[in-house]
Amino acid sequence: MSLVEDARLKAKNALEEGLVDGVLALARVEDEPYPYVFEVAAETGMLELEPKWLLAKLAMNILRSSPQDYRLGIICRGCDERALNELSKRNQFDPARLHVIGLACSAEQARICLCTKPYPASIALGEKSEGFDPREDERARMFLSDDPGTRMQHWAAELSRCIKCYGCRNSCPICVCEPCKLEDDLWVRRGEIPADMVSYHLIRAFHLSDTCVACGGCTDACPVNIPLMLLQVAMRETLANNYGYEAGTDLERLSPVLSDLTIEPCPPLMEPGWLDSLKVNHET
Amino acid sequence: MSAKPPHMKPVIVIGGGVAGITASLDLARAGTAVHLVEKGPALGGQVSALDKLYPTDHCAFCPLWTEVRNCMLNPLITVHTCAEINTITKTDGALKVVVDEHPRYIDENRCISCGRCVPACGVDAISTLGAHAYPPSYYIYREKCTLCGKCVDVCPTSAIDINRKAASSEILARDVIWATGFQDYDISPLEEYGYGTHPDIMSSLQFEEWTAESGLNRGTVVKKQDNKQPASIAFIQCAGARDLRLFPYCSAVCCMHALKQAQWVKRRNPQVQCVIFFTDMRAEGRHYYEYYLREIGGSSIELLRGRPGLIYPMPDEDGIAVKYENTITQSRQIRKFDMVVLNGALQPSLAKSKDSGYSPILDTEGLLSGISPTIKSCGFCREPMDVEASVVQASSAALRVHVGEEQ
Amino acid sequence: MTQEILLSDHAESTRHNAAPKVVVFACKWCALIGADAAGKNKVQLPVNFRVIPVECASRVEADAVIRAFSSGIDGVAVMGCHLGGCRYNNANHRAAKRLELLRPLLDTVGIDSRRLFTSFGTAHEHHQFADVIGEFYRRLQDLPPVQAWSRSNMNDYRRGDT
Amino acid sequence: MEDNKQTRCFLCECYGEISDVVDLESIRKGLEHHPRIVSCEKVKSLCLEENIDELAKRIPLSPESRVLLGACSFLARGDAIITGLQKRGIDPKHIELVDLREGCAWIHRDDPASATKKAGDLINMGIAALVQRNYSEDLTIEPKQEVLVIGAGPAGISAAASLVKLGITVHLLDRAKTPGGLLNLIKKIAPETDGTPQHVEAFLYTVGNSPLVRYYPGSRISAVRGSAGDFTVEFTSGSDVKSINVGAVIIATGARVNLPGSLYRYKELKGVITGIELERSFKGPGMKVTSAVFIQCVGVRDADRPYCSAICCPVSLKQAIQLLEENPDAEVTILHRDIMCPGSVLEDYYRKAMEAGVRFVRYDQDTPPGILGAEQVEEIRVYDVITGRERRIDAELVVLSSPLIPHDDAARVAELFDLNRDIHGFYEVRSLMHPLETTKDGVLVCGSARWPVLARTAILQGEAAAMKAFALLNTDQLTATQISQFKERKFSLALVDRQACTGCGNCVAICPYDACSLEADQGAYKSTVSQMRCTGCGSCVSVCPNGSIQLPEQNALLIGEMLKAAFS
Repeated sequence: MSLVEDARLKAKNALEEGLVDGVLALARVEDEPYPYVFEVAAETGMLELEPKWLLAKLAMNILRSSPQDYRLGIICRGCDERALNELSKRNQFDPARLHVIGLACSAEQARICLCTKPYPASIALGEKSEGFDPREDERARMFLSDDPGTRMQHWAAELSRCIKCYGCRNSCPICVCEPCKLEDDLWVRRGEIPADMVSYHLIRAFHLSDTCVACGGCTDACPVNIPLMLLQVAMRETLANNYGYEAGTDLERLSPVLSDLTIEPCPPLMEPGWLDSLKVNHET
Repeated sequence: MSAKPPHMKPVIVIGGGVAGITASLDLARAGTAVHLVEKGPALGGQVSALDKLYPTDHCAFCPLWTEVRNCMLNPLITVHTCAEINTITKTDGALKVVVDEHPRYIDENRCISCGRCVPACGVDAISTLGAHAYPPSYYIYREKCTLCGKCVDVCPTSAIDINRKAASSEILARDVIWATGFQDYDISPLEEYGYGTHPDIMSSLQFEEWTAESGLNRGTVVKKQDNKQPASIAFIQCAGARDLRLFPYCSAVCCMHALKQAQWVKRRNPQVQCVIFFTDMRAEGRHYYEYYLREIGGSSIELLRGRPGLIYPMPDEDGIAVKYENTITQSRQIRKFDMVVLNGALQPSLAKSKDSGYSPILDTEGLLSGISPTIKSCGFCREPMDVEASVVQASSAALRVHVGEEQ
Repeated sequence: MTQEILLSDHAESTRHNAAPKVVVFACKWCALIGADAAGKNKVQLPVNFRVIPVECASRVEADAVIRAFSSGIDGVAVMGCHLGGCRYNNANHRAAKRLELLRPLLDTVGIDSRRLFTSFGTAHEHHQFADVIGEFYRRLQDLPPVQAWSRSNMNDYRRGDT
Repeated sequence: MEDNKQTRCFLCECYGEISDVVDLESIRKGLEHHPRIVSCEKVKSLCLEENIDELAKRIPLSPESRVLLGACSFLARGDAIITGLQKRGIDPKHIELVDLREGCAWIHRDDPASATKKAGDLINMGIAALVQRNYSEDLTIEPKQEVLVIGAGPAGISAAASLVKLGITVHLLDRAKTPGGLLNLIKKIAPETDGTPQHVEAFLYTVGNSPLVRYYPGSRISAVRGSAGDFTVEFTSGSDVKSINVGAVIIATGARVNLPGSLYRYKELKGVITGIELERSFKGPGMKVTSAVFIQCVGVRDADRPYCSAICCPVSLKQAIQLLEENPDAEVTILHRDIMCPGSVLEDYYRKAMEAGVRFVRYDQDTPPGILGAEQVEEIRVYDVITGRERRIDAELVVLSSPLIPHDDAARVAELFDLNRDIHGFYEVRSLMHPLETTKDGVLVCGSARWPVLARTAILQGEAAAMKAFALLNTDQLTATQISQFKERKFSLALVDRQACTGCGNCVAICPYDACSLEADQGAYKSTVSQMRCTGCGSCVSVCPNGSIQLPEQNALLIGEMLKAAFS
């Protein structure tokens, strides 16, 4: 039985057993993939798995706009599941109303998304495949090269093509704020194209510093094809090295940046020498 | 009307250190008027003279300067600086206290700290009150001043008036709280410590001033003799304390103080070798032992048990010889040090003013025994203790005075 | 076309020779006291720094630091109390961690993260404050001038101001 | 926001200290036609009494009037000016002090031109701050003139009795059935030389007979709400659930004695007992013994309990003296690593023990004493560090002196009151000058719950805690800005724009004082700030993704405008 049939079967069973009131997945209508909430078991025949479509934000909005007792199933990939964890940590929806059917991505999908963990915590469909380190991708290598000069050139050149369509913010599963700081003239001057590289992109990137689940949504959504997710790579590595923390993997653990050093110790900050001595060294 | 009506007569708090400040603030907040008498030009006492505080290594003035400011601005507290108690006589149900106020040549409410008077003074008798004193102002040290008056007309706000005379005021008080703290004691009578025979044998308070970050050496550790960096420093504990010839009590603060000083020396220049000669390393307060472990474990401060028998300047070369018994090898050894810090000889400040009319009752060790009916005492002058304990005892003394009851 | 606009705009914003512009977010309980003490002792300091007093280093938003860099400021210093010496129950721990997390982002886009100077070592004595500011200036001088920064510089920025 | 603020600007020459370096005249001219400045004057000095009188006359007391002072720093004479103006009725929140002396003139003497430019920028920053500054509304409550004291050990009854003397109603709540805490387990209080037993008797009498004390033995706290001046505490006392409303809480829950587990063959050999068991025998018929050995630092000052419990040495001294009184010709030895008897009273007690004939042997942590014997203790072998030889002491009694450790439910109580605990489990307190206050205003901690202390210190701490609680409640109106003992006025109180808040909870997680909390509001969560708890540090503002929480006195717009004005 192929992956798609297995998925259709699982969705049908979930609906028939009354486990959920609807299953959010892709459906192929006139040969075009659309996210669709299957509420009738028979329709699950049209359920599709390809292409990759980020459903986390959609699931949140469905749960918010549906009655309190409505239970939603979702066929979601690793990044969606991590995004849903982050959103439930931020009290955006009640996780008890969500039934996750985990779908593992293929190795080449991981290669496209530059995803290090292309599988959810509990895999219901497909097998776990090898993650892909973003630093190996040759285009990324220029953006993340060791020499700051080349990094700057690439980033400045790419970001100067930004048309400030806010696509990256709208597609990011974590960005739920309205009003958003990026629309506030104090932080990002209005009416300026390309968007001011430092204030627009770095403020957006830093807001996601400890919550980005590396789903690649921003890169996919960018009409001028700027690899925006690469902005997060260095911060995610810092979080992993200093705190062993990865966004979206642990529902209980809050971001280490929100607690003090006695609760979430961070090695480079712990030695008094680093901070206390006047000759504060900054070669981190 | 924020506070309940103040009790009828004010309370005199003698000593503007941490204990005096806390007692005054607590009494004022409870509604009792307070006269805080401090012999120095500004509040803060010994703690404001320290560089760092254990066990948190904070700068000493940090927890203190808001309290001093609260004290100065509190309407119920009248602060008398450069003032000392002359006599306390018991009248019907109250105490008549005569306070001598030494002349303060620079009016601190008019001095704008412009510093023009300092070069004008021929004998270098004018300086600021320390970086963070409150209120910020310059001060003329009476002992050095020759009353030449050169500084008077240089001052733009005419804040200097050198013919101010000493004044004494009389206060009818309900009670007196002694919070006079402690001071350094010259232990040259105990010759074996060699105090006074070598410039680099100094007391711990002198060492603190000599190496303070706000001091003239800005935190660098150098020998007094030749301003060069020392190779090794010895900290001698219980020098003068736990010693029936001088102070039978244990001064309670010096073990941790030595640890703190040694640790800051190591932190500023790790190659200086620090040795602490101790009898009992009394680190028993809140987080003190962790501080001890961090210092001993971390930065190689050597602990040697036992009191040195003799300390004397080396006859032929420069340096100081310390003769001690090494309990591990059971042998008597002599070791050369560049600097020696003597810790322990801290005298309660009360003993000196025995001559005041109403001599408070002292116990055998020169400490103010708390049992006298109308005189409450707190802080080091009653029992050697550190800052936290002094502050707690000050609040307790304030309570007992406020409710008017024996200690 | 965009490439040239970007670089030409930055021609004058590279102002290699002028002293670097520094904004100092000074914690009111420690660093501000150091700044005041430096003043009292008349220590001569480089002119091009401005102090913004904050209640605690934890009040400094990373967005404000980013905003400062985007409006052409060369260096931002955040100076707070000792770790363990904060009056607000270790609030400066989180400030230290958050600004520590800002560094890799600045490095990623090539803005040298040494332009963000954090000192949680209580520059409360005058000579310490002066040393810290002096050292930050030396470090900024020998940092490579930032060419392709944002297109904004100060006068262009004034356009929308009241 | 249409604003009708009229700002009056006063530039101080400081008798030439500022005007010699900074060209104030050019700045004054520059400000004359500044849209927001009504008038700008240059004066010789601002900080002397006569100047402040002059100044106050020229500032209208209307709510829109703002004052910009270009003078020296707050720590220099700025404080005197602002306090002087405040005494004359001008709200300090409407005054902005720009430091032109310590912040500009004195540190840039050799470059007057750029010093003047910098002074102009600093003034612009001051104007920006003055214009953008909003004001957090102050919350005023009527503090409840009642205090809850938890724990009836020496610290608790001392606090309760002291509060009674201050005329405050006390709710004394204790887990145990009878008051006295650890004192019930011992016969004499160490060191009995300084009158502590009489104090304890007096306190017990006051607590027992005063109408102001409501005593709830055998009760357990279940819930706590509110903040300084107005706490609501629910507890179960026996069978029924009670709820009381108090102004302050004093935690005096004390600590418990640690059992040595299997150290030194405890429980395995007869004759190896703990200090508590020895105390029980003193209360009973007493112990006949010819040779006894005390071992100090059992299960403490080691890797897993790296602290000194401070009371075990004085307690062992007391027990050794008592043993010698009951068995005059016995041999009592104390094996110790350091005798912790600081100060005068405890040092005299140490000397009194020596004179009574107690012998002291110092051992090292790495070579602990060995206990020999089949079923009954026969001999102790210990390496004496001073003499460098191994000593053999035959003894039939070994007393293990063990430390005080936090109660098991200390974590629960800390959770109820949102208190921090240090790595050993004792409650964390504020700075050196506020040793009994916790990070939560209105909640004080004293006695061994804070750190192991002898009864005599616990009593002092109880009185001090009572005095601090009284200082907090001794007013008809408790305002949120006046509470913090740190400074006379809190800088600012956080304010949430509930419309913009997404309920993400960052502020709730980061607030060092747990002032933020999430409230369900039509299905979504919104953050609210307790004005009493908030101290205005601003941690929440810097982690709020869309800036819906702000400090009015230093909001994001103010910082943004100051940044713009910095190098204009």
